[in-house]
Amino acid sequence: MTSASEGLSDLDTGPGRLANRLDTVDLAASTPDDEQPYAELGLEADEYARITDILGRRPTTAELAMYSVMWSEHCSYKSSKVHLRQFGDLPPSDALLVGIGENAGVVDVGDGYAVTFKVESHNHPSYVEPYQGAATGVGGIVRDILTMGARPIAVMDSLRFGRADAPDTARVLPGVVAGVGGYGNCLGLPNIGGELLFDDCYAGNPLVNALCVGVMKHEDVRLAKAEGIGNKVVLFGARTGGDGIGGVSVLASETFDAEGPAKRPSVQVGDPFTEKLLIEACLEIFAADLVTGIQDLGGAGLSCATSELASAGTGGMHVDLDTVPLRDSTLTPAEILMSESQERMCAIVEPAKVADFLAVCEKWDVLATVIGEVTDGDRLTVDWHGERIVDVPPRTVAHEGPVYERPMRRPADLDALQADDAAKLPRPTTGAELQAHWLAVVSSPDGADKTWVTEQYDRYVRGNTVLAQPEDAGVVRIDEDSSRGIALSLDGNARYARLDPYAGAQLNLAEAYRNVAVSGAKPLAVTNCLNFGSPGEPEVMWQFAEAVRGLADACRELGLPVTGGNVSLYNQTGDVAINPTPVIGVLGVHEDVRTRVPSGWRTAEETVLLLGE
Amino acid sequence: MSRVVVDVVLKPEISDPQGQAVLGALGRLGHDSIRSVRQGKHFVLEVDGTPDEAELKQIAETLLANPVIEDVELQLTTD
Amino acid sequence: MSRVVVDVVLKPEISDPQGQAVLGALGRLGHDSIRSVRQGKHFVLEVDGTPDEAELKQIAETLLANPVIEDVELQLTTD
Amino acid sequence: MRIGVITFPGSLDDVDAARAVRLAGGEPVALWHGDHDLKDVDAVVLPGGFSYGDYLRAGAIAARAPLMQDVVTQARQGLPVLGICNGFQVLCEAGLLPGALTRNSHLHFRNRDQVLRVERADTTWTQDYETGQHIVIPVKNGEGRYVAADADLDRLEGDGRVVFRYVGGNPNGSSRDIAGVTSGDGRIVGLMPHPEHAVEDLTGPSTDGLGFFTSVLKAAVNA
Ligand SMILES: Nc1ncnc2c1ncn2[C@@H]1O[C@H](COP(=O)(O)OP(=O)(O)O)[C@@H](O)[C@H]1O
Repeated sequence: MTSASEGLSDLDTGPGRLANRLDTVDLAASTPDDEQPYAELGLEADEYARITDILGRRPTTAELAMYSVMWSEHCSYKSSKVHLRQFGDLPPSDALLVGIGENAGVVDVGDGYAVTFKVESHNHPSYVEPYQGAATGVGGIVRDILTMGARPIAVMDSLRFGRADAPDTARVLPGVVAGVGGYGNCLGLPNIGGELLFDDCYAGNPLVNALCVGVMKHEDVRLAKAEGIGNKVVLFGARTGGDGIGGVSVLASETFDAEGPAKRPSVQVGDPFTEKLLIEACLEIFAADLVTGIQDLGGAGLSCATSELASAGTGGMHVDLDTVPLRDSTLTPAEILMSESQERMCAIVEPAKVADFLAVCEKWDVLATVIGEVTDGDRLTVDWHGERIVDVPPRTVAHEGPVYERPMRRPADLDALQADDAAKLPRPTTGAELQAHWLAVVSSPDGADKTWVTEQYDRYVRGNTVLAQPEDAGVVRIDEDSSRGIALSLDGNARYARLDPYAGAQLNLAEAYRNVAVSGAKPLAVTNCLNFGSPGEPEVMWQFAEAVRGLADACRELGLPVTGGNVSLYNQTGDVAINPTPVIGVLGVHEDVRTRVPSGWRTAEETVLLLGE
Repeated sequence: MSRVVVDVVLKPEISDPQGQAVLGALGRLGHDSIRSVRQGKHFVLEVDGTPDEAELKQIAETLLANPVIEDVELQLTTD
Repeated sequence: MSRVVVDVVLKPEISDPQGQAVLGALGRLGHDSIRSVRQGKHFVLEVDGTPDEAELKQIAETLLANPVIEDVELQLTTD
Repeated sequence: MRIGVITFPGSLDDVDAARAVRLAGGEPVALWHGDHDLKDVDAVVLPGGFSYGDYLRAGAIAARAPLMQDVVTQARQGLPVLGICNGFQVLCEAGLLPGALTRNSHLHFRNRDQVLRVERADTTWTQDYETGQHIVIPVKNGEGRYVAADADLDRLEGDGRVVFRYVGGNPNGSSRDIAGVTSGDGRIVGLMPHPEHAVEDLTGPSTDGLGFFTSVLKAAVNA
């Protein structure tokens, strides 16, 4: 398989292209028949035809790069969109301040406070470089929360690996745990819970799902849109390097197979220290009301941030790519647009506020550069060395990508699987057999003590953690005077989902809901991370559709909105998909965290009651 | 007995936040002539008998470094 | 421009759990001829103009290493 | 009483330290690493966190911050200073306290509720405890292994400068179970565990950490 980055380097030098000649909009118009390596970049022939149609000419190299990353499964949700609509169609909830579609949903938790939370996957990068993959996963979700205007206040992580005794688990697990801890601890975010499970199906494709939650006042909610003609586009945070180029399409949207180091590394090294400074700088910038719109740079980097900001806004946008601070001067313009270098943000700032904005960044040692402005009209344009290399309608890049109704088929083995139930297993008949059963159950790694993991996470920082491990839900105080707080639980059960994705997703939701409720909180909202195999497999698509339908139906029943989430497809090794793994997060509110209920027996002679059937 | 030194450095295209932080500190301390700093790892191995270069290379490249993000340099000195 | 390499190693009397862990892993992988491993830091500095050796020595000994626990070695190469 | 809490880039437990000062009855004063202004405080707390990402060595870069020059000067003249975790690392790097803090012997970050024995109840920061008292406060660090040459350790012990020792398990492999040390005059104290995380029943394993902050307030009154 050709990686996207190899495909890209062909772009400027490959056959059919004038070597070393910058591919401008004018050139594209005058050389309509030049062949372009769209397939290597992961685009289908009809997708490429649609781009040509939209532009009325062939795309330039830079435009092709932008479309290819933004139309990848990871960024466009092209296979999952038709199903996810069910979440948007749930009855409106009074608690929902900002719904699906923004970086993260926002929920009213009372007293003027709003909470935003979301889970995201970083599965494939964590297999390639466990420490950095997991670390940058945490970094990415924290920036999503920050982007909404909130101060991030806690993280959680849901992890799945191959068998506990598999040799590769010994490589991947410690690295992932150290990465989650290394990044979260350094940001000063308490880890308030998560999961650690083992199954053969994850041996070549571990799952690393990270959740972040943030809090703000209602009036502080920020959105990702570019408004106000003449307003400046400011890029701030780390310099742009060659890392992660093609990561979006190769690492997240294609079946993973280890093929050794690529020319441009598709793995990034996280810098939590820079992210911590970004957080503090952003919060100061929000408090001083210095931005009109803001977006973090995640997958698809600048391509994503500029096109999404412009697409959601009222006008167009122009960017001068030469102004982007680089770590590597050899990057081509297409690479700069695709780079996934971490710890970067993009803000829209009124000209009169630019000086103050830059001053806050300087105080926190954060590099900030004006790279463009909001323009009249409705085009996103990008210049390089004075020549136009991108001229596109931003909506077509960011929000109007392809949408597929993929074929679906109920797995052929499902009837047999469901029929083969536990009642058929032989019962232990002797004491020795019973003992063996009991030992097998208590020694299961899934049920084992999780202290080895949780001790590597700081749960005390910020001084507001009311409940964390070993509790079923994490509880955090958000106001020291009123003792108002929130509860969160993150749960998944892939075996249930494998047996029946509809009921399995519902059971997952019910578990997270119960965990939040028994802490004494009122459940308010749901987020999710849907980890599945390849959407090209009809059986996988069926599992996916059923899980979404189950989750949506259960949310309707419980009266909860889904505020956002993440879809991770292509989780498979060779032809074999992982078990369908929806991971569900439920957020609840505590009017007074002092009344929270911890689990476990506390004092002698308590009465034990069993509720339910 | 021989001594083998293995230096593990981040590939040039990979960002090096540690080196950046050191560079920043040097600037604040007035050492303006330092233009860049990269930080890597330095391993000193003591090996019994004559070292097997192929084996050492394999150790360096698979255990001491992650080739996805790091390069290695090997130096052998026999006493 | 010159290149300065600074290697920082733990003083011999300070225990090195990272080196120990590597040695343990090597043993488990069957590399029995490795008798000891110590892990240190490796810095590569790029310096404008002719480097001032005294200044570099001071940087190495006071910032890059903590003399309470570490020793340094400096190597200069001018291009 | 005004107790300064320094924020370095990457400080994390500065809000917690300020809260602890407040709960103990003092007035927390925010200090900025890049200033040369100690704002006439009566004592200073260097909080936990990852100053400068703990890159290079934990505390190494922060120890060279502008405000640290003022802290060093005034501490040598008797200003009480408490270094918690990263703050302890900064104090060692700045030469205000002996020894060094290195990578935990098990190589992992470790967060747990830790029992400490108070070895010296006559420092500025520990006079509200009893010698030999056991207290429970959280420990959380990746580079908390206290080391020094054996002769230096002997001297420290001889001079009675070990203030806290880990009891019931050493969380990071520190030499001689040392969790915290003091300057010769008992006014500068550094320790790896976090007293500021044990000041409220709701959020901490105990309220045993409050004593640090009530101790210094007393000292300031009596000064
Ligand atoms: N990867 C993880 N990250 C953070 N906390 C975790 C992780 N895995 C487990 N935990 C926490 O450890 C505790 C025990 O987990 P677990 O054994 O799964 O409990 P239970 O079976 O009761 O859900 C819980 O508080 C859980 O939140």
